[in-house]
This record gives sequence, C-alpha cells and structure tokens, in this order.
Amino acid sequence: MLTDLLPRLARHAPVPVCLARGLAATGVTTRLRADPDVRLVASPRQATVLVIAGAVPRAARDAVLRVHDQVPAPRGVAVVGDQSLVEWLDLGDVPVLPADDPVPGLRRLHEQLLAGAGGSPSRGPADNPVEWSGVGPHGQGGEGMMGGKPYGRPMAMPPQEGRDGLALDRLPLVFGPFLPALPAAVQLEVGLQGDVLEEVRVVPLDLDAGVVGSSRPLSSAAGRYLAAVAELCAVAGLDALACRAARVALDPAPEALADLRRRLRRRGGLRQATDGVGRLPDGRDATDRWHRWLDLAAAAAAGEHAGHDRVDPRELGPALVGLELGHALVTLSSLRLELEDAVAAPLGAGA
Amino acid sequence: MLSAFAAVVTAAAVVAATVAGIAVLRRQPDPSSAHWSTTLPVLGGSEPQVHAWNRFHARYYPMTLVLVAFEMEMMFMYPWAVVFAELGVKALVEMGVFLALLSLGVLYAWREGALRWQ
Amino acid sequence: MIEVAGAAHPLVAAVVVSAVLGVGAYAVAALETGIGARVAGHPLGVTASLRAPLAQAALLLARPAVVTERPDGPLWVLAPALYAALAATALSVLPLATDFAVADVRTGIVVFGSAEVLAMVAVYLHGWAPNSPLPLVGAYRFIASGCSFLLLSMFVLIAAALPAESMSFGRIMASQQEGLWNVLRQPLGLPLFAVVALGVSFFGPLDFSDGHELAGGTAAEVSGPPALAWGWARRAMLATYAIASAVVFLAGPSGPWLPGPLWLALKALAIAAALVWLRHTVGRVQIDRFVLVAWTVLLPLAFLHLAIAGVVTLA
Amino acid sequence: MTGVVVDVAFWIFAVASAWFGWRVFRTDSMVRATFSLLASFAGVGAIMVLLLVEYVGVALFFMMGVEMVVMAIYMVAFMMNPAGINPMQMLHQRRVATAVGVAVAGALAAVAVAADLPEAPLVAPADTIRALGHELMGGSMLLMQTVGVTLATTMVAAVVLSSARGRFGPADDGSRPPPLDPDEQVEAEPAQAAARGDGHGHGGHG
Repeated sequence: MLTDLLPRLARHAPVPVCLARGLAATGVTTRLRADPDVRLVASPRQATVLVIAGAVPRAARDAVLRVHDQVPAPRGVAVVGDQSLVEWLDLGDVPVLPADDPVPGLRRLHEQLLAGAGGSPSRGPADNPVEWSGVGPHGQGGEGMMGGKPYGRPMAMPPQEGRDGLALDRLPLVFGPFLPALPAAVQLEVGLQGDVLEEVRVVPLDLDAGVVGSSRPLSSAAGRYLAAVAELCAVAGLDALACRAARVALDPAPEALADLRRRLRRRGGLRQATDGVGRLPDGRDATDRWHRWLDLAAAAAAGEHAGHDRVDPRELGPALVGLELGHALVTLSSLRLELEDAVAAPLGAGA
Repeated sequence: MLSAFAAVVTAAAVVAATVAGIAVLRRQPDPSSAHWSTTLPVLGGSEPQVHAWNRFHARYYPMTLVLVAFEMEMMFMYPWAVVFAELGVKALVEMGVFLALLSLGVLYAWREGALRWQ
Repeated sequence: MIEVAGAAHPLVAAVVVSAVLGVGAYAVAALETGIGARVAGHPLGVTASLRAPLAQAALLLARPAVVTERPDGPLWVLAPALYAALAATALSVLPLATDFAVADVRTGIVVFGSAEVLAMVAVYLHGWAPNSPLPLVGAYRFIASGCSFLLLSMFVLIAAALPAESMSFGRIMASQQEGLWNVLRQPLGLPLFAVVALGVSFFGPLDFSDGHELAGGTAAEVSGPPALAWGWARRAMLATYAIASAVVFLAGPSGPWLPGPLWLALKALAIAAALVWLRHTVGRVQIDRFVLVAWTVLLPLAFLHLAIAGVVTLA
Repeated sequence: MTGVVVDVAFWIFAVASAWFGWRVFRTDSMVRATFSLLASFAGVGAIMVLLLVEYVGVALFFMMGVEMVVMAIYMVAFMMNPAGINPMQMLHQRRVATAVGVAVAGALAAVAVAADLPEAPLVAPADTIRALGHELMGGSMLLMQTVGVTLATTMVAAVVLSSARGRFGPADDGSRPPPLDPDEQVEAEPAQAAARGDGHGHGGHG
C-alpha cells in the first residue's frame, strides 16, 4: 500500500535536475529554470536526473562523469542538443531532448525512475585508485599524526611561512566546472584557509581539444542578460524570483521587463546579496554588474545593441584573494556573461 | 514537580527517535551505487586532493571569545529580570551600569576589528 | 517549577509536540510553495500548495541515501535528530492554550535559549559529518551567525520577562492578557526576534549554512530520507519560532471568541507567512556583514529595547 | 514524580555522564571528544534539575553549549589531524595520569562516604530564582559589579591576545616566527616541522 502510495505522490513533485552545463547553454538552463515542473538543484546529491547541455569542452569529460556518479543511483541522464554528447561520453541508451522543449522528456525519465527503472550505472572506479600508503590498516601513520595517506589522501599541510599555530592548514581545492555558481567551462582553483581564499586562480577549461555538443543560446540578446540575472538570483537564494526572471528572459516583453526591473531593484532584495561584493579594480561591485545587465537587456529589447565587456578569467584571480568562499562564488556568478564570452572567444562563436 | 521536565524529555526523545528513524532509512542500494566514485565529495566535478577534515581556520575566532565572556554575564540577567519590577529603578540603574561595562568590551573588540573576518 | 499553563503527562506531551511540529513544518513548507509560486509569477491554488510538500517528502523517501568517502556516520544521523529534538524542547515550554502547555516551567526562556545554543551543535555536526569541504564551510558559517544572534534572542526574551516578573512563557503570555501586547510595549522586539528565527532555522536571507552558492552547504551531501529529516527539522524549528513569536509578542493563545489554540495558530501562521515572504524576496546577506551588523547595530538596538522595556514596565 | 523514578533517572544520567566523560579520551576525533564532553555536562545539568536546582541545571546546558561549540572551533583549528583519520593517542603521561586519577577518584569517594550528608528528602524550594535575583541586587551587588569589570577585562584581554589584526594593522607586523628549536637558526623548514608532528599539544582542553 505504502510502497504504492509513495511513487504516486512523488510523481507530483517537480523533477529535481542537476545541470552540467557547457558553453552557450542559456537556452536550456533558462527553460528549465522557468518551468515550475522542474527544480534545478544545487548539488547532484539532491537530483534524480542529470542533464548535460550546451557545448561541453572535451577537457571536462572526467568532470561530467564524476558529477554523473554523484547523482544517487538509480539516476537518470539526459542530453540536450545532439547525439554527439551521448557518443562522446559513452552513455549508452540516453534520451536526447530537444533544446526548445526539454521538460516533457525529463518528466518521462523521472517517472520511469520512480516506477523502478534501473537508471544509468556508475562510471567511475569501484575502488579508490589513490594509493593508500602508511603503516596502519587505513594507510595512516608513518611519521606522526600528519604522515601517511589515510583513506588514500594525504593530510593538508600548513603553508610554508610561520609555524606558531596561526598559520593553519590550507586546503588545496578545485571547484567546478559544474558548480551552480560558476560560469560555464571555468574552474576555481583555491587554497582555502577556513572559508577564506588565500590563493585563487580562475582557470578556463582548455578548449584546444574542442567542444562536444551543440550550442543553443537564447535567441534574443535581452534574454541572455536576463538569464544571467536569473542565475544570480538563484545563487543568492531567491529561487522564486529566478523563476520569474527566467520566464521574462524567454519572452522579454517590455512590460514584463519593466516589472522585473522594478522588483529586482528594490532595496533589500537581490541587492542584499550583492551590494559591495566583489568590487573589481574598475570600482564596480556585483550590484553594479547586474544593474548593467538589466540596462543592457532593456536596451536590447528596445533594439539597441550596446554589448558588454569581456573579462579574462586569468586576470580575475588577484581580485578574489582574501575573499570568503561565498563572496567569491557570488562574484564569479555576477561576471557570468563576461567570463563565458571570454572563455568561448577562441571558438569564434559569440556564445 | 519534575513531571514538567519528564514531559519535555519524553517529547524531545520521541521526536528525535522519529527523525533519526527517517534519517537511517535506506532503500536497498543499487549495486552500482556501491562504487567508490559515488562517494567523492561534491566539488562540481573535480576530485579532492586532501580530506576536508583538517585544521580549519575559523576567521571569526576573536568574536567567539567575546561571546563567551558576554554570555557568562547573561546568566546574572535572568534572575535580575524576575525581580526587576519589584526593585524598580534600582534594578534598572544597576543593570545599566553592568551592561555599560560589558558594552565597553564589545566596543573595544569592534574598534580593534575583532568582529571582522581575520 | 511549573507556572500558569501547567504541565502535561509525558505521553500527552509526546503526542502534542509531535503533532504541532508536524503540522507546523508542513504549514511552513506549504507557505513556501504558495508564496514562492506567487513571487515567481505563476500562482498556485491552495490544493496544489498543500500537495507540494507531501509530494516532495514522498520523492525524498523514494530516493536512496548516499554516503561520502569517509563520513562520521553516527554524527550524521545524530545531527537532524538533535536539531528536531531541540525544536521539540523549545516548543514544549510554550503555552499552546491559555491553560495548557506541555511544560510551562519557571525557567522557560532559559530552556528555550539552551535549545537555541545547542542548535549550533546540531548544524555544526551536520556540516562536519560528511567530510566534505562545502558542508564544512556551511557549518562554520552557521556558528559565526549563531554566535552573533544568540545575544539578541537572550535580550529579547529577558525584556519580555520584565513585565511578566517570571521567565515562564505562560506568565509572559498572561502579562499581555492584563496589559498591552508586547508588540506594542516593546516595539523593537518582534523584528529582532524575527532575525533570530531566520537565523536559527537558517532560512532565506540568513541561510548561511545551506545556501545555493555553496551547492547546498551542509546539505550538499545529503539525499533521500536524511534530506527529508533535515528539511523537516529546520521547518519545524521555524514553526517553533513562529509560535514563540506569537506567544511573546502577540499574547499567544489569548483572544476573544475563538478557542485559544486557534488564535495561536492564526497568529503563528501570520508570522510564518511573513518570514517565508522574506525568504522569497530578500537575498542572502553576506555572512561577514551579518556578524558585524549583529554586533554593532543589532546588539545596541537590543540594549535600547531592554531599556525601553524596563522603563515601560516601571511606568 | 515518585522517588523511585527520580532515582532511576539519576542513575541513568549519572552513568551516561561518566560514560561520555570516558569517551572523551577514547576517541580520536576532536569533534567527538568535544561533544562527548558536552553530553557529559548535559548529564550533570540533568542531575542538577533532578536535585531541584532548576535554574543552575538548565543554565548549565546553556553555558556548556556555547563553550563547547567555541571549544570545538579551537580544537579543529589547532589540532593536527582533528578528525583522527590518522589514529593517535589521546593520553599523555599515562602512568602519572592513571595514578593521579585513581588517587583523586578515591579521595572524592572517601569524602562522599565519610561526609555526614543530610538525609531529609528534597523539597521544592519556594522560588529560588526570585531569591537569587534579590541576592544579586542586594547583598551581592558589589560582587556582580566586580564580575562585570572582570568580564569586560576578559573581553579586552581576549581580543588583545587573539586578534590577528588591530586597528593599527596586522598584529605580527615586524615580528619573525620563532625558531623551531631554541638553538636552531631561524631558517628551518616549517613543513618538515609540521610533518614531524612534534608536540601534539592537546593538553589544554576541558
């Protein structure tokens, strides 16, 4: 009885989707964001379906597969765009969804999973390939408490300078490229001390090997700006406003756009999350940047094309040193368009 | 007399047990989900080089010390609140002096930038 | 040890607390869906809003739970259980009718404060247990915020205790039946307490630990039933704080015509709706700014609040 | 509640408290150790409530909650290997510690057995909290104000000692890290020193 009731009830829930987005995936992202039947989740753990969309750099293959494995099994996988992504990732029997209407296919996949379908099998290694070294049963020990490689990983070490206890361990970590706050095809390499970035490099993925999949950006320029605003809203915790912005992005009618601008520019709204955050050498903070996006969207809707600057990710690192991790991620999110265009520039296509 | 606390403890224990029961519920795992690769921490596609469990630099640590000192003093305020109306202005002035002293501590901490991320 | 609203039999206590938390958390989740849909621009009907939390819970129950590479398993289970138990503890000292509380103990506001303090432990453990960087950062952020709003909550509750001449929530309610409601006598209290409510249940603008930018923060590694446990527990905590706000500032269950519990439910629902509306319209505050503002602006405001409450009580 | 129930509750909390106290030294994880200590204190708080010292018992939860959270932060910040993923030994100077422990426990037990404790059953005091309030505002007012001054001084001292940066800039401006050994020259390699794991000083908690 209960086993019957649960899936029946669960079917009414929006499909929790983890999105692995490549370049120029604004079309899909925005459609998923705008649809109340889909919930774009923050972490693959919270998803049932992984959607791979846009032009994914070949260099990101391992990353896609890692995120794939992090979606709890049984997991669904769908590709938006064309068959080439399926073949490249060797995913087997995976649906290819149309970029302009991906939701019904996702829903079907989700319901099959709830009905007991097996889902996509894990792809990564079954056992830890990192060598466990040390003398103890878990690879620990050897030289004091910091020696060995317990559970296959070494202990983090404090940075070189100082030893008086205040120079604490620095965690070398690489975030992305599929973290929701990060622009497409960008990784954040950090030395994290506590939650503060002591060392930052914003690294674009290597595009020399090319990309797989087709790019389907939103057709309207205004839509692209609004889609970026929607993503920033989501990062700031305003998922409902993000949904509204995404709907306007799909159909940037002047009245809807004006209404959205009014809502977003209120004091204490989105500004709460962005005011004073990520001030770059040009003196602008995150709020200035999304205000500019809104202005550009309005201009584009009125037929003018002002265009935005590009920001080279490699030059961004020094500006982020010393920021809290959350600040840094919001900052990168507020530079989404500028960074993505700079990254995609070698491809020649204005993403 | 202790029945009130017995009621609190029972209610809390029942709720805790229910929630813990939900949290340990596990569906029969899919054989493929036993893979090591599914257990990697979420970093958006990259693999960690080290464990997350390492010395963690809480950037606000001076603030926690200020809190500990401040919170000691709050223990005097609870009984104070109960007799406040009886004692009237005397209690008000008394606590005013007490809080003013402690405010000096907070003021100093703020002035030294101890409330900021270090 | 017991003040005006009495104490219940332990079995009654367990049933009442579970029921109120269950319904309260459900109401918060339904409000979240309903108000969220309205803000998003595609309003949902009442039935759809009421069905959404059930569907979400069913989905989480139907999904598997994952483990990380080398988690602290027992602490990972303990975290949501402890957090929910603290919500239950805090709820049990609140009067639910004019003459009924699960335990209207004399040290009510101290018990309530203790639950709030220990909530820091629960959230910390939830972020620590999975051995994963993003949850860990979330956990530390929660402690930063917790250490900042803790004093606010103590001052607000102590101010409410002044006219009541007691630390029991029953007396605090009774003191408002005789005089004005605290929302008028102590006007700064409700906004300050709302900050605490959002902070403790890391909700909306004060969702420092489980935010989207940290890929879900302490919940980034949780799926399936444990995610349901965690999500339910934090909504139960928000519901408890909504009820506490109603008791402390709006005289809780007292009111004309309607039965007491219904009054309490209406008042708490109004407060919960306001908090959920904030969650959907105010972006997440930056954590370091919150800490600074809490200590340099809100804490002096709490002093002022206490002074106002003291003068009004003596007047 | 009847005496038997109170007795049973007492023993449950007492045993739990002692067990958690023992766990503090049996686990490798600093977080587990810290919160075991908290659980141990919570047991003591519950016993206080059973002894009808309601305010002190409940306040113990409150105080120890904050203190143990802060302690956890510091433990994880300053301990190498805070989670104990590399197993280690929590005990120092085992033989001395055992001797002192046994001696102290024995002395305390002797006091408990030898003392002439009152046998009258506990009666709920009329209103201890009110009495405490009057005491603080009356006879002990000077004491309370002294505590206020002390705590303000504590805050200043804590900030002076812990803040890495004052209003005049970084606290360690112009200072040099001390050499690893007194006779060694300054230019030792810090990473090696850390790897050696010398002195995993977790003596200071509790």
